[in-house]
Amino acid sequence: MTETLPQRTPDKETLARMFELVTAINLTDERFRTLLSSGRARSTYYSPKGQECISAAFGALLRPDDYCVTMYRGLHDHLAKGVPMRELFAEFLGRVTGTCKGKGGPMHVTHPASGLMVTTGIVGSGLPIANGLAWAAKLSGTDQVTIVNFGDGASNIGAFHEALNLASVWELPVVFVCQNNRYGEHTRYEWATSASQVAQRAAAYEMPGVTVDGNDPVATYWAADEAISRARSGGGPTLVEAMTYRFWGHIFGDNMRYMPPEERKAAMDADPTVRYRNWLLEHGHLSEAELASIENDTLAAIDDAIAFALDSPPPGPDELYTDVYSETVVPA
Amino acid sequence: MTETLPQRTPDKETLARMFELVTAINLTDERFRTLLSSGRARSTYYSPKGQECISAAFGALLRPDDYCVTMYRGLHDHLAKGVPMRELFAEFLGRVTGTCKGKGGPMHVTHPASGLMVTTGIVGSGLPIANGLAWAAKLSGTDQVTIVNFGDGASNIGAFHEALNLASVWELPVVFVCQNNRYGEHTRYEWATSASQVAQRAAAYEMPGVTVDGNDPVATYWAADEAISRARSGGGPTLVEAMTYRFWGHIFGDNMRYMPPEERKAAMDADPTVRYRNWLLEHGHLSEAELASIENDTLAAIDDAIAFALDSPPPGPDELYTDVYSETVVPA
Amino acid sequence: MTDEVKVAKMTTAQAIHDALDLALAKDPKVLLFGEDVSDPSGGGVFHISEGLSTKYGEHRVRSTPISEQAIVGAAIGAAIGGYRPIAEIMFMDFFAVAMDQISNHAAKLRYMSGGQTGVPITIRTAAGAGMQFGAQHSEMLEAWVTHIPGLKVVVASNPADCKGLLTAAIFDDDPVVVIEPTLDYWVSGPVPEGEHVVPIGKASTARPGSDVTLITYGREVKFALEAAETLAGEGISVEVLDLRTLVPMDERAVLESVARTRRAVVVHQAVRRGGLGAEISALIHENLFGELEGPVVRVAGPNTPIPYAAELESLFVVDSADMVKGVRKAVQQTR
Amino acid sequence: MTDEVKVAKMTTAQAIHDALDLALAKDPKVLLFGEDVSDPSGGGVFHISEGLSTKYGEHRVRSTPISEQAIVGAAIGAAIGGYRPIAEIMFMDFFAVAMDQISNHAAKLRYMSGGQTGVPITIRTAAGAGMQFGAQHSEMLEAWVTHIPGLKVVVASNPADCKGLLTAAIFDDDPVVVIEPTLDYWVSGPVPEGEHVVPIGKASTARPGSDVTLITYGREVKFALEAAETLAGEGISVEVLDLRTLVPMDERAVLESVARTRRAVVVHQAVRRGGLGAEISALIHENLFGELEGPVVRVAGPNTPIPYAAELESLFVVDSADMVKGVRKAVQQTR
Ligand SMILES: Cc1ncc(C[n+]2csc(CCOP(=O)(O)OP(=O)(O)O)c2C)c(N)n1
Ligand SMILES: Cc1ncc(C[n+]2csc(CCOP(=O)(O)OP(=O)(O)O)c2C)c(N)n1
Ligand SMILES: [Mg+2]
Ligand SMILES: [Mg+2]
Repeated sequence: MTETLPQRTPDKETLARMFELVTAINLTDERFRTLLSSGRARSTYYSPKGQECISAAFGALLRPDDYCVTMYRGLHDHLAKGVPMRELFAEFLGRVTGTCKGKGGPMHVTHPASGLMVTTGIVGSGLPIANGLAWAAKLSGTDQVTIVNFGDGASNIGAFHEALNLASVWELPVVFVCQNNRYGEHTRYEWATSASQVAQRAAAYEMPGVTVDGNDPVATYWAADEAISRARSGGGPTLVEAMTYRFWGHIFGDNMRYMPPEERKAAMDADPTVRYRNWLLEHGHLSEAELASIENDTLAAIDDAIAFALDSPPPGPDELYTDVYSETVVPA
Repeated sequence: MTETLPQRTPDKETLARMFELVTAINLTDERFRTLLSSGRARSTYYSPKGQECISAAFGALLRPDDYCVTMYRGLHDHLAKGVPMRELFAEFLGRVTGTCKGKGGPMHVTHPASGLMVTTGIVGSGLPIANGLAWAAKLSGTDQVTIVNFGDGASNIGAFHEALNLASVWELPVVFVCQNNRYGEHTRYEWATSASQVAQRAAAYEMPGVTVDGNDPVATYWAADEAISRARSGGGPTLVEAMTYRFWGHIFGDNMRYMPPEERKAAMDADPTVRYRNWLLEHGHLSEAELASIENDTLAAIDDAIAFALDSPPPGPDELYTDVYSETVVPA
Repeated sequence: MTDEVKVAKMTTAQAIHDALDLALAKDPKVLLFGEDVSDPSGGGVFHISEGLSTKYGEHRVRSTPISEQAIVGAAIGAAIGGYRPIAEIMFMDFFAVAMDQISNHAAKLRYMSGGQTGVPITIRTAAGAGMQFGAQHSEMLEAWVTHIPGLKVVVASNPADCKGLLTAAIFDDDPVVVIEPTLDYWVSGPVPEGEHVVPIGKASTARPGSDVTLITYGREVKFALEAAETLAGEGISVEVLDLRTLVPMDERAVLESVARTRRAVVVHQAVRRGGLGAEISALIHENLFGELEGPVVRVAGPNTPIPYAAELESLFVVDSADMVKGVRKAVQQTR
Repeated sequence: MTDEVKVAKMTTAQAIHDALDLALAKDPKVLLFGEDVSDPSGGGVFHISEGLSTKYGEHRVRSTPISEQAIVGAAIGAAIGGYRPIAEIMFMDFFAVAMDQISNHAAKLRYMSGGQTGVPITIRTAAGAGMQFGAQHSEMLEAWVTHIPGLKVVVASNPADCKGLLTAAIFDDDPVVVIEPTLDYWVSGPVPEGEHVVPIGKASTARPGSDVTLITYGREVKFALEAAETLAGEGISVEVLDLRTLVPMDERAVLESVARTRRAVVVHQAVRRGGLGAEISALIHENLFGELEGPVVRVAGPNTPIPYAAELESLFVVDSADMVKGVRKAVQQTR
């Protein structure tokens, strides 16, 4: 898709699948922000808008039994890994029908049936856990791959380092996916990070590291494909850095004053969903009718899921005390 | 000193100073091990024997007002930074005349008067603190340099990563000295560390990194000189990896079965103190009389300090309760 | 407060800003750093330090990478090097990634060095549930830090004390953990202008009373006052003691009050098991056993992680109704 | 124990080895990892796992880098992936570098996932003073972990219980912290051969008595028994209750015993302020206030870091003389 670089084009099915995922993320985000500003629902919300192509590319490649670990800014990863919208949105809204009965919330979505194993709110802490999942798969002799998503800011925390080293010495089937959106909360990448690119840190672990345009689903697809294939075939871990941008700042309600307006405008003008749609159309991969059909179906599914979530009750008071231990209920 | 590499020779005074320090470390270690095996004293003891040239090289270059942070295996660093032997040995033996009144012990020697600011028992934890000392010096506009010593195993812990990144983005006057003795406790370097050399991790922080033969005091001297000068002149941090070997395993009493006997024998046959002595003699830098005089003086000082320590009383019971807070005594 | 002191209405966030501003102005050795604290990165995630890096320079008010060990470690080193650093750890749950620097180093270096290297740092942190931030951004972990000898710990219940305790912490020669109830940042109240110090180690009687002493701290003081008001209507006179400092605790104030009322209720948001309430309960029983009408009642969080759903979260959080129940229980007990 | 069970004399270290060996043999899902644990690296720093990697393979018994966050994280992930990992953290003081994985993840993932992802891991760790290892290698930090909902915590007082509790921990479906008193590794006693399980949550009466209940756990049980013997000579009959499990605590056993003796002394090595003794004290007062002859007496470490000098360290450590004093004090109290 990056016009200057000649590259292979995935098959139509894959292109369509990625468009479905990009669309699902893009439209869900739109709906969510409207829902929250209208006051019809309350949620802690870290918009992933701008980063949708990364999840879509990985989502098109991963199997349901592959493991995914992600973080508070995780809606795009959840959707791309196949977490069902109804349960997912219900979890965001704290309803008993949610993936975690409303007890985890957006920062802690878990859905083992679709391979979404952990969502953490602690920067960088998913990486060591991803190693464990990968180790389990390796010990069991399956060819399951584990991917773990994290931000550029997370590349400066201790857990990142410990995890990449261990993954390398143990040759684990894991893909470390750094979604570099140029900010950690309100702090610019350069202020916090001594490496020009996060991917260059892979060399410290003698692990392949690659930087890719994360707003280009096709480029990201091939980088993801290489990393996933390497992990699946016993070739060990890879660090993939996908360059991207957050359209809506850190958290819903962010004043975004620390983001230069020109920078943000440039990113939004190059909306990756729009670019991808245009490219698919221009190059004849999908017709306007096909694209519109995907969009309509997606929107219908989202609206259904939001209605489901809004109609669902909160967890009952007893839920406060369950799931603390494997025994059913603990005394208060 | 490494015969295959042509290199500059430091001036005689420096060579003599390094020999003094190497001798002090070597002989202290000998005396200590005898003292402990004879049962005349008890101490937690991590022998630095084999690593003496690294400390000597840095010690010959650092000023008293430069800061040093080190760790449990720190006797060589303590001596080279100028911690007075009497107080130092008394601290090792838990006497009230010790640098820390016997309350810290070998793992926690502190002596601000000689710039020895922190000795920690937690692997890697000295590095973030060294940054703070370096930051203080930078803010104060002095040209003090901070060095922090740690092992190869420490290069795998989170604190290492966080500290090197911060030092780089803040351009701190700090030298990270990795004393790579090929083992972390009983585990071989390769089993634990994904980088062939620790120094190659410097690139992840866009920081200069260098590997040097840490058993060659002259080579280490020049590497240290470059790193210290860089820090002193505002050029920021450096990672120096000095290759070495521990003669006596991890801790006094170690059965050392995990160390291949040939490997250990080879290292001991190339005893760096002996090699340096011979080299000084062969190349006419110091005469036998000069060397022997240094050795005799050192031995006398060590024996005096050991006698002082052995004769010193333990801290009185009230010391249990003091120094918890800045207020004199806390209630028990 | 004397008549000369001017008082302004401020939010807690503003009161903290004020304390930081005055401390930075007063002593060039005071430093402030943490994630996002400088102006190019928005002046702190709660905008508390907005303007300070512009005023005092980015060398003194500095944004850091997301590296809590490096943050606390740098504070310790700079303190040993002669400074008075204030390190910000965004949420108290993140103490978990920096506990080694906090416990093994900040708290112990003075002792281990035989008194040579004190560590005059302040660690500011936001804590507490009620914002639907879930299990990893809502904890009150005062029990961890009050169990570590060498640390002092303070928690304010109102904007004025927030300013005064923070100021005391910054100029204290020991490491002080300042716990700031997150939800209180937007709560306002009267705050003395200019330098204002609330001494470390002194509790305050938030409301005098004679039937029962309700001992608490932080955000729960407000609810305790509400509970006391409700109970006054039932003829129960509640004395509300606001601890303000958790270590060193004002044991005298606690014991003096309970000796008078002969009944005590201890309240905190943190989970009950091993919470600070147990320590206070033990302390009171050890000293006043024969004088009590009944055992000390603890009102605290349930022994569960903090749930996300608003309905469950509000059940988790101790409120004035829970305190009313606790006080009634205490009052029903008679020897 | 029935007559059929053979008993062998073993050190605690051997008993732990035995438990690990049997668990690894029984269930291929059991894994053991940590620093130095495999045979090429000496089979553990205390040689406890010697032989196990040779027997079960280095894929199951594996040495790790010095990376405690990575160790606990890998245990959590592998547990969610279907295994029963045992992670070794060499000394409990090093929990400080891994508290985030322990507290924010191992303990909470079951709850946060609404029950979907349990974390059946065991974290083994050596703890306690007495070896002159100084302030950073000697702490008992049970107060930190017992305050974290979602964790279970056990501490054994003898080799047999060490084996039995560890076995129970490994096969428990929740994260269990197993605290092993370092000095006890070299202490020996009778240990049942073959599989031996001591159920989690059950205290044991180490010595029956009628005048006062001494409640303790871990290494202090031995000294409590010595103290009880001494006190028997003075005509004071001490019941020694060995908690064995700290969470979930056997509150019934505690309350049943104290209800009988009407006097309680709680003992631990950890520092007094905020120690688990406070929780036990509060618990007893809350439940038995009217039946007690006097307040629960706490015998615990002073509120200081742990000093290096042998003379100071032995002052720091609670011993049987301290317990004797505590019991005498409890007995003198009469309503
Ligand atoms: C250990 C820890 N420190 C601080 C925070 C607060 N925090 C939440 S998100 C965030 C920024 C993370 O930036 P990045 O890794 O780049 O991810 P992004 O939010 O940009 O996707 C911070 C500092 C946290 N959650 N955990
Ligand atoms: C955080 C932490 N984990 C584990 C230990 C136990 N430990 C003490 S020394 C050591 C080995 C360190 O190896 P290295 O860094 O190479 O230093 P060396 O001892 O070889 O000089 C370990 C694992 C510790 N002190 N701190
Ligand atoms: Mg980012
Ligand atoms: Mg080493």
